[in-house]
This record gives sequence, structure tokens and C-alpha cells, in this order.
Amino acid sequence: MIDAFTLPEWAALAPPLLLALTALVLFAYDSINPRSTNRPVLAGVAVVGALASLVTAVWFTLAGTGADGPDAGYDLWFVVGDSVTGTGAIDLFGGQLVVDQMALFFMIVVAVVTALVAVASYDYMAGHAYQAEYYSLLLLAATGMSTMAAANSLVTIFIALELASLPSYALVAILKDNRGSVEAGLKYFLIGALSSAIFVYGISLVYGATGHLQLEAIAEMIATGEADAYSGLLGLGIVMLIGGFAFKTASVPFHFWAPEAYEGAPAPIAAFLSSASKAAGFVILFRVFTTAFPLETTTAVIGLDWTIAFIILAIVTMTVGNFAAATQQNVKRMLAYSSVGHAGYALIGLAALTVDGGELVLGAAMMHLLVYGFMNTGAFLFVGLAEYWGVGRTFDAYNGLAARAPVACAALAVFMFSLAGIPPFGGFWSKYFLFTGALEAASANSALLLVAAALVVNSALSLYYYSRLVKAVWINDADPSLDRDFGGTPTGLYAAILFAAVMTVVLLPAFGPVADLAIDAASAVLVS
Amino acid sequence: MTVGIEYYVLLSLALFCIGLFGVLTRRNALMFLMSVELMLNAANINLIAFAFYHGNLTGQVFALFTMALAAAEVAVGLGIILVLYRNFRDVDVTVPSEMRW
Amino acid sequence: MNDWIAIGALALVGLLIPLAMMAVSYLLRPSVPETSKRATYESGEVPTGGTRIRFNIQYYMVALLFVVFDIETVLLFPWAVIYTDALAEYGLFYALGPMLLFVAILALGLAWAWRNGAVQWAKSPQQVGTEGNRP
Amino acid sequence: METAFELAPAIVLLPLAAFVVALLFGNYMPKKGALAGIVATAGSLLLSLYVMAAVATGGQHQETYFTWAAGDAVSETGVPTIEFTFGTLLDPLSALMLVIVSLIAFLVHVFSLGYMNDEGETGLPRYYAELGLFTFSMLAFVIADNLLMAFMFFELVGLCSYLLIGFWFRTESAPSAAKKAFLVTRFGDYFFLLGVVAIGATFGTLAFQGDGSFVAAAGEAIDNGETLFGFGAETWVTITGLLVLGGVIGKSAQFPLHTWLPDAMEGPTTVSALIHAATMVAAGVYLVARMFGYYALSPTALGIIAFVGGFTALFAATMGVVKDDIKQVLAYSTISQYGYMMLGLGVGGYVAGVFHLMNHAFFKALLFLGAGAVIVLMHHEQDMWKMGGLKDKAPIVYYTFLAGALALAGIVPFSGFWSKDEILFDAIIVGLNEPIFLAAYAMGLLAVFFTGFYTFRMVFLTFHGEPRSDAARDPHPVSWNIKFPLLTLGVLALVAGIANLAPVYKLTGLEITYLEFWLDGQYGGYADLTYSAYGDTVPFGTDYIGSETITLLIAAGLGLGLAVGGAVFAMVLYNVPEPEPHTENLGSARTVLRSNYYQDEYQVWLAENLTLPLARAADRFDQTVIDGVVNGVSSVSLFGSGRMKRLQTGVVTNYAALLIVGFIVLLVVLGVLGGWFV
Repeated sequence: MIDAFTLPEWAALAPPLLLALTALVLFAYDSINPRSTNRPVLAGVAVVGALASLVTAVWFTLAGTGADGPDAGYDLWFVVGDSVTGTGAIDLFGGQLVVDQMALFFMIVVAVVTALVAVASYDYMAGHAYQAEYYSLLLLAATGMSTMAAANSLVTIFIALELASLPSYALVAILKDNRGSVEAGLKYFLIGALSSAIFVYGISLVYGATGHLQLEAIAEMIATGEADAYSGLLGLGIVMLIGGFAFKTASVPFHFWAPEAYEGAPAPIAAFLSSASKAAGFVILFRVFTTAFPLETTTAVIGLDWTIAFIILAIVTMTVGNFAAATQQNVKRMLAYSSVGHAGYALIGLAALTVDGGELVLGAAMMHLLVYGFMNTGAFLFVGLAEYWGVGRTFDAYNGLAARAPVACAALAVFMFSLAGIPPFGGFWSKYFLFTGALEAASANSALLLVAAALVVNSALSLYYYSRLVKAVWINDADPSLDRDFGGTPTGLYAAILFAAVMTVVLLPAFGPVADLAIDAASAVLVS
Repeated sequence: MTVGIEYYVLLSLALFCIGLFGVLTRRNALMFLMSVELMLNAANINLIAFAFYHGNLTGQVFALFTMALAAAEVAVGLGIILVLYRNFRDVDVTVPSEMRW
Repeated sequence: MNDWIAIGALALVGLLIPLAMMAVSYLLRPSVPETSKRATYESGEVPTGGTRIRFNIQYYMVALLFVVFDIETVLLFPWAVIYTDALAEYGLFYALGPMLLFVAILALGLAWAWRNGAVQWAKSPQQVGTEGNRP
Repeated sequence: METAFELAPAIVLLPLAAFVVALLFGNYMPKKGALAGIVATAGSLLLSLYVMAAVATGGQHQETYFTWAAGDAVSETGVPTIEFTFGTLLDPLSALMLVIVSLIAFLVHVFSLGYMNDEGETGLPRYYAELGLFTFSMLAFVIADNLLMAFMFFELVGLCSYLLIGFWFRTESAPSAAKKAFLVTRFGDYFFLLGVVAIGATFGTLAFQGDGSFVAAAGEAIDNGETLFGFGAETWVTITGLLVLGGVIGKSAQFPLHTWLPDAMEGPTTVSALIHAATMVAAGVYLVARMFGYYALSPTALGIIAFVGGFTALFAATMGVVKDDIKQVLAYSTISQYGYMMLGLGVGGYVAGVFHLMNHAFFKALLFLGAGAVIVLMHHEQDMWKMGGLKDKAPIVYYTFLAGALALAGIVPFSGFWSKDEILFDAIIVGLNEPIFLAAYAMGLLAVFFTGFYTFRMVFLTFHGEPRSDAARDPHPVSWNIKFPLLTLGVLALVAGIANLAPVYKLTGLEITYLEFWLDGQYGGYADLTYSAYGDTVPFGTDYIGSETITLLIAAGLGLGLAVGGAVFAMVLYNVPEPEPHTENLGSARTVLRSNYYQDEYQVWLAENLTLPLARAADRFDQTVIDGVVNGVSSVSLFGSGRMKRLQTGVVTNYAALLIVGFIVLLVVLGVLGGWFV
């Protein structure tokens, strides 16, 4: 280990910094060479940046950056600080940002999705005027999401959240002459602005109750009983914070933007928002509620176990998402609602926390978000492929696509079955862990039996509409009167879809290490 | 002479509710945006009042960030409203409702 | 005697005086309706068109730039307040560096906006020509 | 020594690599992927020999490579956790089997060059890929260190068997035979799976070896007189053992699940040699040997194994007598010979069973490859009545085939004699103590005569006499790649008996029973997996007629005499220039035998008259009751879905309102629950 090259501690932020740098490079390129439509260079730079971020995040994870315990990491060529010795989470800027295993885990998710989306956009956005803007907005949003993973203070959380949101609004509406895109952007923006207003107000109330914005400091104030006098403010503030997070994660009742935004947005952006943005929303949700509002002490102050809020949200979100998805005729909209449903599954991670445990279920939620990052991105990119070919939007329009594109359709089947949680795919394990986690916690709180039951019922229902899509592409015959004119084979889209499919499958055998990492990360934030 | 903190909270709450009312009733996108700004400013009042109350500057600095972000949000929002007008010939937020159910 | 009473009285007076003046003038003035009186006043020019005309899009562009840059200045203030102390404690690099980086990023944004024609009032025919080709 | 064990996974993975290579690049390679398979199996063979050498010098190895699931499920015996793993267990038994499998796989690959490539078959990359996958699965099955892993690869070899039987899928019979093989063995495997689950749930472990193995746990449970799932421990061990035996009976083609094997001859002859004679069919017997310690705990299970084996040996041998197709004869003889192995294991003759397994692998692979060579010679004619006189045209094929036939018939000194004799000896000494086993012995003994008869009937019809068709008069030449495997195996068929000359030892006291020492762990191995450890557990006593030597001589004499008798009878009937079928002389028995004792018919009858009505009833129940409920639920859900999505009105102001309402409802609910309003 002696020969490792040691980087300063701030280098632990390399994944978001690399994304930001790439965004600025794209901006600079566009300033020098305005309105360039040199797609290979622009998409290439974006992909390279995302991959660099991914590689550093994976590298840090392997090297044990932010991990605890002496044997946390492997001997690698360069490391951050003295992290190999397992000194635990790295606090930066006075605790405003923190890099630990959970942060790195979600940085990986964000970077992977960004890379996939950037690759897919190469074809999807061909012929679009604002190439450089598109990619730099994409990377700025990714920067925000990556920073959200590391944010450890309500200030940084809010800034990162807005940094992720604002470019997203623009990205959704980037097809300026497409009424759907503009409508989606408008709705997303309006609901987003409203939610962020509620969120900031929540922050101000929490600040009022505790006098701090840094998460550990808030927890300390709550623990020492100095916030006792403001339990009402704190309670209202917490609920408002939940509102802000619910927007970001597309959870009911802040989900209304999601179906429209995903349906109207360009398919890669829909993939990006529904995977990376959701994951980033969840990471701050997890961090805020595990770090700033530890269950035991917070319950003492506000007189209420906040898991109840998540139990309600989880059940309602699952149910609304899946039920609304069941009878959709538009594939993209079906996926959008299913994405709402999946937010409900991930919420179980917080709903099933207990005073003395829950790292399994929290880890399971993190795993689910990772797997979801692949399978859902892939599914949306498949829709992107269909849009690229102009086959139409409804289930019927997808009939018999397998004859034209068997490989992509096989990948689609993988995504659908994995989303439904059918055993041979990655989606099964994470859902299974969520289920067992909920059952385990049910001994402490029997309401979780309801959550587990809702999970099962909704999964069963989801199988219905997921398999409908598989049936459409594989079994139904195309309408012979339709003379479809497929373009060529878009390499970028195909590559992204296939990579996502392979990862969805490969995650099954690799689930052991992934699960270990997620559970480690979860227990680290729960203990602190 | 100081004013009790609860009055500031009441003021900000009132402002917040006015903003909320505007959000729920106004159909003009710009008015919607302004109402949201009101809500954000309500939060700012809280932050600054509590910063004063707790005797630290965190809240004030955060209020500055909130203002900056509100400005950025408006910038993006105006952009979206411009394309809204170009596509729908209107800035009524209830007009675009093609995507539903 | 509460201080608030003085403030209340001031507010009351502040409201009363203009209201009273408007009331008085309403009572005293003669009412002679006439078209030219009802017309919109535009510095003596004859008004043309309605009031609700569309402004050039560039107004918005400049306004947006202004809003963003104006507000970003706000962030300079807290930095300026602690600059001297920070200089003493952390040295020039850590005190000045971040702000330079911040300004540099803003400058990059400005450069981008400039190059993309955000501050351009009129388009040359050539630009209009290339513009037409874009979807 | 450690290196050998560290390299052990490579034995398994090399054929897997060959599978991938043949599948992906087979079309672009010379010989269409055969070379990849040959290289891989040769590598496996060398490594297997290395492992064998390591075991021979006192090594043994057990290692878990991958735990793919672990859980906290309390077993019936109180073990708190259970783990599902992939691991290897290298001991004398598995090392021996590794060598057998990789050797035969290697030879079959070489033979395939002559049988498949030179004959201009199409689809060769698929063929070699499937062979590679099969070899991989079989080797992985052999080194499995736990029952679940064994089951998984047991299934995988079944899949490969299905694929390879159906290799000529464009014909009518091959796909049908493949399906039959798959379904019949699956029927047995179903019980096997139940057995795996039962054993796992009972003992909380599926390991074969060590203190934490289910064998040890079962022994303990019996010793402590525990009650498992409401049964006495021994009864429960019997039940679970018999469930696992279901898979064995299916895979090793024992009565009554033997019907698939004759049909499986639709596959290429090389496949028959590798899969349906030497290795995959052996998987069942190997599994019994692998968990012999478990069966040894239950006399009932052993008795059933012995009787199934003895009966199958006789039953299949009688059917072999009347077949005209050379491969059919061999198929029935395979069934019969596996019956012997089961008989041997069932009477506690662990060494005898494994010995016969080894010998049979060699001589039956030899016979099948010989038959393959004959088929090449005969321009793809399999009917023995159209052959004849090939002896002089293809001497190498003839003499190697003859060596295999002598071994199969059990003529001294060929390998088959020694192992079959040992099985029968083990059976008789147990039978003398417990007379009921005498019946099993008698069946086994009687089968010896039939074996001798059909074997030599086959030899004489094929090679002797006058050529009875144009093809036989002008055979197609065969090249080195056919002769080389035949010679190798011919030598082995002749000399493999040296491995365990038990009669010689008993008569002269020369300590040359190497296989027994080997399996007894005297060179290396785990103490709980040795012959003597099993011997202590096996609940049967033994008796002799007079002394051991006399019994031995009687048994050997009877066996050899009957075998020679059968052979001579066959010679009298068929070693003439123009042989007659003679089957008319059997009268009505001929019809029965030709129809394979109506086994297929009664199974079809069972399927049509029992299973089908049951399935219909279940279907009706499903259609009305279950589907009614399901459809009801789904209509309700879809209706609910229709309502639910109406929430999304498309008007953003409504969203804001609903959002606020939702938020306030949440706030109120939480406030009420948290008592904020009081």
C-alpha cells in the first residue's frame, strides 16, 4: 500500500467535478464554435466525461474511499487521503459535503445513466440544432445529481437539487417546436418551482427549529433536546422537506409532473430523469433522514415516528403508479407511471427502518435504484429507438417489432421482466430484499405487513402491463397495412440498450458484491 | 425593542399562503411564477429572522443563495414560457393539456 | 406609551393625506370628457397600435442576463465581508481562488450567451440566412 | 499437490470455453469447432490425471468458490442458517470419475472428426458447442461438493442430452425422441428436486462431505433417535433417499423410467457413446456412490436400489435379445449394465459398483464407437441383418469391438468379468445372510446368460458370416480418427480389470486390489467418504457357502459359465454364413419382447387415461374457479386503473391543487397520529 499515490481529500469529489468540468468544456466549445453540430465531438466529450466520472467513482469505491474499517479497500494505484486505512466518511468544507460509500454508490448510478443517455442521444438527437447546449445541460444536471449524493447540509442539498432541476426543465422542453415537449417542460417546471418553494420553506422551518443547516449539527440539536421547544416547527418542516424530496423522486402526491414530463421529453431525457434524477432524489432523502433526523431522537421531539409518513407514501405511490400504468395505451406513459410505482418500492427503504436496524432494507432500496438505473434507462431508450424509427407511441404500434429488431426486443424483454421482478434478472433480487426487509421490520411495526402486501399486489399487477409490452413486440403480428419505413440501425442507441440489458442480466451473478456494498453503505449512514 | 420571532413566522406564513393562493388560482404563467417567487421570499423572511434569532449567519447566507437560485429559476422559467407562447399562442398554463390520463 | 402607536399614526397619516387629496380634487374638478384626453400619453406623439404589443425577444434575452448577473453579485457580498480575515487565515489562493473560479464560470456563461447572439439586436442578412436552415 | 487442486476448476471451465468458442467462432474455424473441443478436453484430461496423481499421493480437497445465496432458515434439526454454494470436492471417487469423463469426452471428440466431419454433416459448430457444454456440465456435476450444485448440473447434462439427441432435428424421430428423453428424465428429476429440498430443509446443509454434511447430520439424527417431520429419523432418511433416487432412476435409465434410452439412439452415435453409455447415464449411479454414506443409513433404500438394479439388469437384457438395430442392442445392454451397478451398490458393494461403472464406461464407449465405425463402414445402415462379414474388411474395428463384446459379456480376463463377478459375489454373500437378496442375485445371474447371448449375437451378425448387403460387401473406409479412439478403448477394455483383481486377492492373498485401496482412501481422501466408512454403516451381514474361497469360486464359476453358455449358444445359432433370425421359435414371447414388454404402451396408457383426465379436471377448476377469481381481480384492478389515471387531468393548475391537497392530507394524518393538534 506504500506505493499508492495519495490525492488530497477534496479529490474525493472528483466524480461530480469531472462532470462539471465536462459541462464547462462543452460550453467553452460552443462559445468558440457556436451552434456546432459536430455530434461526434460533442457526444464524445460528454461520454468521455461521464465515463471518467464513472471510473473515478468505481475506483474510489474499490479503494475504500469513505469506507470504514481497516480492510475496507483494495490496494490500488492511487487513493484519496489516507482512505485505504478505512478512516470513514470524508467530510469536506466543514461538513457541507461528505463522501462516503453511499455517496460513491449513487455517483456511480448517476454516471452510468449519464453515460448511457449521452451515448443514446448521439442518434436520438441527430438533426437537432442545439447539440452543445443539450450535452452541457445534460452534464450540468448530472453534476447536480452527483453533488446531491455528497451533499451533507441543507444548503448544499438545495443548491445541488436546483442544479439538477434547472437544466432538467430545459432539457425536457428542448424540442422547442414540439408541443408535447414544451407542455411537458412547462408542467415539470411549474410543479418543480412549487415544490422547491415548499422545500425551501421546509428548510427555513428546520433551520428555525434547530439553528443549523448542517445535517450532523441538526441531529445534535435534536438529540440534546434544544429543539424540543420548536417541535411544531420541526414537524412541519420535516413534512415540507418530504414534499421536496417527493417531487424529486416522483412520489405521490408530488408525482403529477412525472407522467407528462417523461412522455413529452425526448426519450433519453426521460430515461435520465426517471433513473438518475430519481436515484439522486433518493440519496438525499436517505441521507437527510438517517443523518439529520435519527429515528429515535426525532420521534422524541416531534412525537411521531417519521417512518409512518414513508409507509403511507410508499403504499400510495406504489398503488397509484402501478394502477395508473395498467391501462395505458401509450408505452412511454406506461413506463412513466411504472417509474412512479418504482419510487414507491424504493421508499420502503425508509419506511421499514427501525430504531435498531434496517441496513438490509435501506441497502435493498439502494440496490433497487442501481438495478433500476439500468433496466429503466434501457426501457426508455428502447422507446427512444422506436421513436427514432417513427413506429408510433402505442402498444399496438409496437406490434411485431421483434421481427425487425430481435436483439433490441430481446433486451426489452429483459428490461420488462426485470422491472416486473421476475427471478433470473437483477430486478428480482432487489425487490426480494425489499420484501424480506419489510417483513423483518414488520415485527416492530405491523403496518409494514401492509407495505409488503402492497409490494406483492403491485408487482403482480405490474407484470400484467410489462408483459403486455413484451407480448406486443414478440407475439403480436404487425399490422400488415402499415408500411413502416425504418431508418438505419442507430449504433449509439443500440449500444446503450444492449449495455443496459447486459448489465441487467449480469447484475444477478454480481449481486453478492453489489449487495454487500449497498448494505455496507447503508449501515455506515445508519450508524453515524 | 425586538419583535417576537413568532410574528416573523406568521408574516412569512401569510406570505407563503398568499403565494400558494396565487399558484392555485392564477392561470397566467407569469403570475404563477411570481406567486412561486412570493413563496420563496416567505422562506427568505424566515431564514433571515431565524438567523437573527439564533445569532448565526447561516440563514442569511442561505437566503442569498435562495435569491440567486430563484433568479436562475425565473430565467429558465421565462425561457419555457417563451416557447410556450410560441407553440400555444398563449401563456395560460391550463391551455397545454394534451397529455393526460 | 408604546412606540408602535407612533408608527401606526404615521401610517394612518400617510394613507389619509393622498386619499384626502384625491377626494378633494374629485369633488372640485369640472368633468369635461374629450377623446384626446382619454388617449394614451406618449410624449405628445400620436399613439399607434394597442398597448399590448409584443416586445422584441431581445428585451427578454438581455433581461434574463441581467437578472442572473445582477443576482450573482449578491453572492459577492458575503465573500467581500470576510475577505480580509480569510486572507489572513488561509492565504491568497484559498481566499481569492474560489471567487475567481466563480467569476470565470460566469464569464464563460456570458461569453457563450454573447457568441450565441443573446445580446445582438439585429441580425445581419447572412445570419438570417443560416438561421433559416436550422430546424 | 496444491497446484493440482487449484487448477481443478480449469478442468471444468476448459470445455465451457470450448463451448463458447465453438458457438461463436465455430463456423470460421477449421473442423468447425472440433479442434477447440479436442484441445479443451485434452487439457481437462491432463489436469484430471494431475488431480488423480495428487489424490494418489495423499491429497484431498474441498473448496467453496461462490456462495450465491445464504439465509437464516432454521432447519428441522435446528441448524440456524443455510448456504447455497458452488464448490469442488476432490476425493478418490470424483478424481476417478473426472479421468473417465474427460478421457471419453476427448476420445469422442476425436472420433467425431471421423464420424461427423468426414461424413459432411451440417450444423457442426452447434454439435461441438453442445458437446462442450455437456462435458462442462458433466465435469461440474462430478466435482460438485453439494447436492444442490449436483442437481443443477444434473439438469444441465439432461438439457445437453436433449439438445444432442435432437441434433438432427429435421427428421421426424429425433425431436420426438429428444422430447421423450427430456420428459421421462424430468419426471424422475422432479422427485430428485423434492429430495434436495427435503434434505436441505431437514439438515440445513447440502454438503456431501465433512462434519457439516447432511450425511453426518443424518447419521447423528438416527443415533439420537430424533423425529423429523413426524417420521422416525431412519424412515425420513429412507424417504428423502428414495426421492433423490427418483432422479437416479430417470437418469440411469432404470426400470420403470428406462424407456427413453433406446429412443435416445436417434442422436449421433458419438453422442450415444459419450452421453447415453459412458457418462451422463452414469451420473445417476455416480450420485448414489457420491452420497453412498446416506443410503448406507437406510437398509430399505439399499434394498430397493438392489432390486431395481437386479430387475433392470435382467429385464433389459431379455429385450436386447431380439433387437435388429445394432444401436438398440447396445442401448438395452446399457440399461442392463447400469442395473448391475445399482445391484452392486444396493448390496453394499461400493467398490464393485464403482469398478463396474469404470469398466462399463470404457467398454460401452468402445462398443458404441465401434458401432459408429460399423455404421460408417455400412454407409449409415444400422440393421444388423444387412451386415455380416465385416471381420475381414475392417480388422481393427472388428478386434476392438470384440474386445468390448468380451468385456461386456463378462468373459475372463476382460475387464467386465472382474467387475461383474465382484458385484455378483457381493450380492450372493449378502443374499446368503438375508435370503431376500438372493432373488436380486438370481436376476442378476440370469441376466449374465442373456448378456452373453445378445452380445455375441450382435458380434456374429455384424462381423461374421457372408455380407448380406451391397454396403457390407463394399464398406466405406475409416480413417485414423476413428481407429485411434477404438484402439485406446480396446486396450482399456482388455486391461482395466487389473485395477481390482479381487478374486485373485482372495485366492492368493496378493494385495492387488488397487481400486479398493483407492476408494478406501489409503492413498488419499476423506475419512468419511471411504469404503470402510461405508462398510461400517451398511446394515447387511454376509455369509458364505462353506468358506469365502468356495463361495467365490462358485459365484465366479456360475457367472462365467452362464456368460460363456450364452456366447456359445449365440455362436451356434448365428455364427453361420447365412444366419436365420430364429426369433419365431420364441412364440408369443417374441411379440412381448419386440414390444419391449409394452412399457411404452402402458406409460402412454397411464398418460392418456390417468394424467390427462386429471389434467382436464384441474384445467376445468382453473378455468372456472381460479380464472374466475383472477379475472375478477383483474377487472377490478383495471377498472381501478381507469379511475386512477383520471387523476391526471392534464391541467397543471389541477395538479398544483391536488398536490397541495395531498400534502395537507399527509400533514393532517401525521399531525393526528403525532398528536400535534392537542
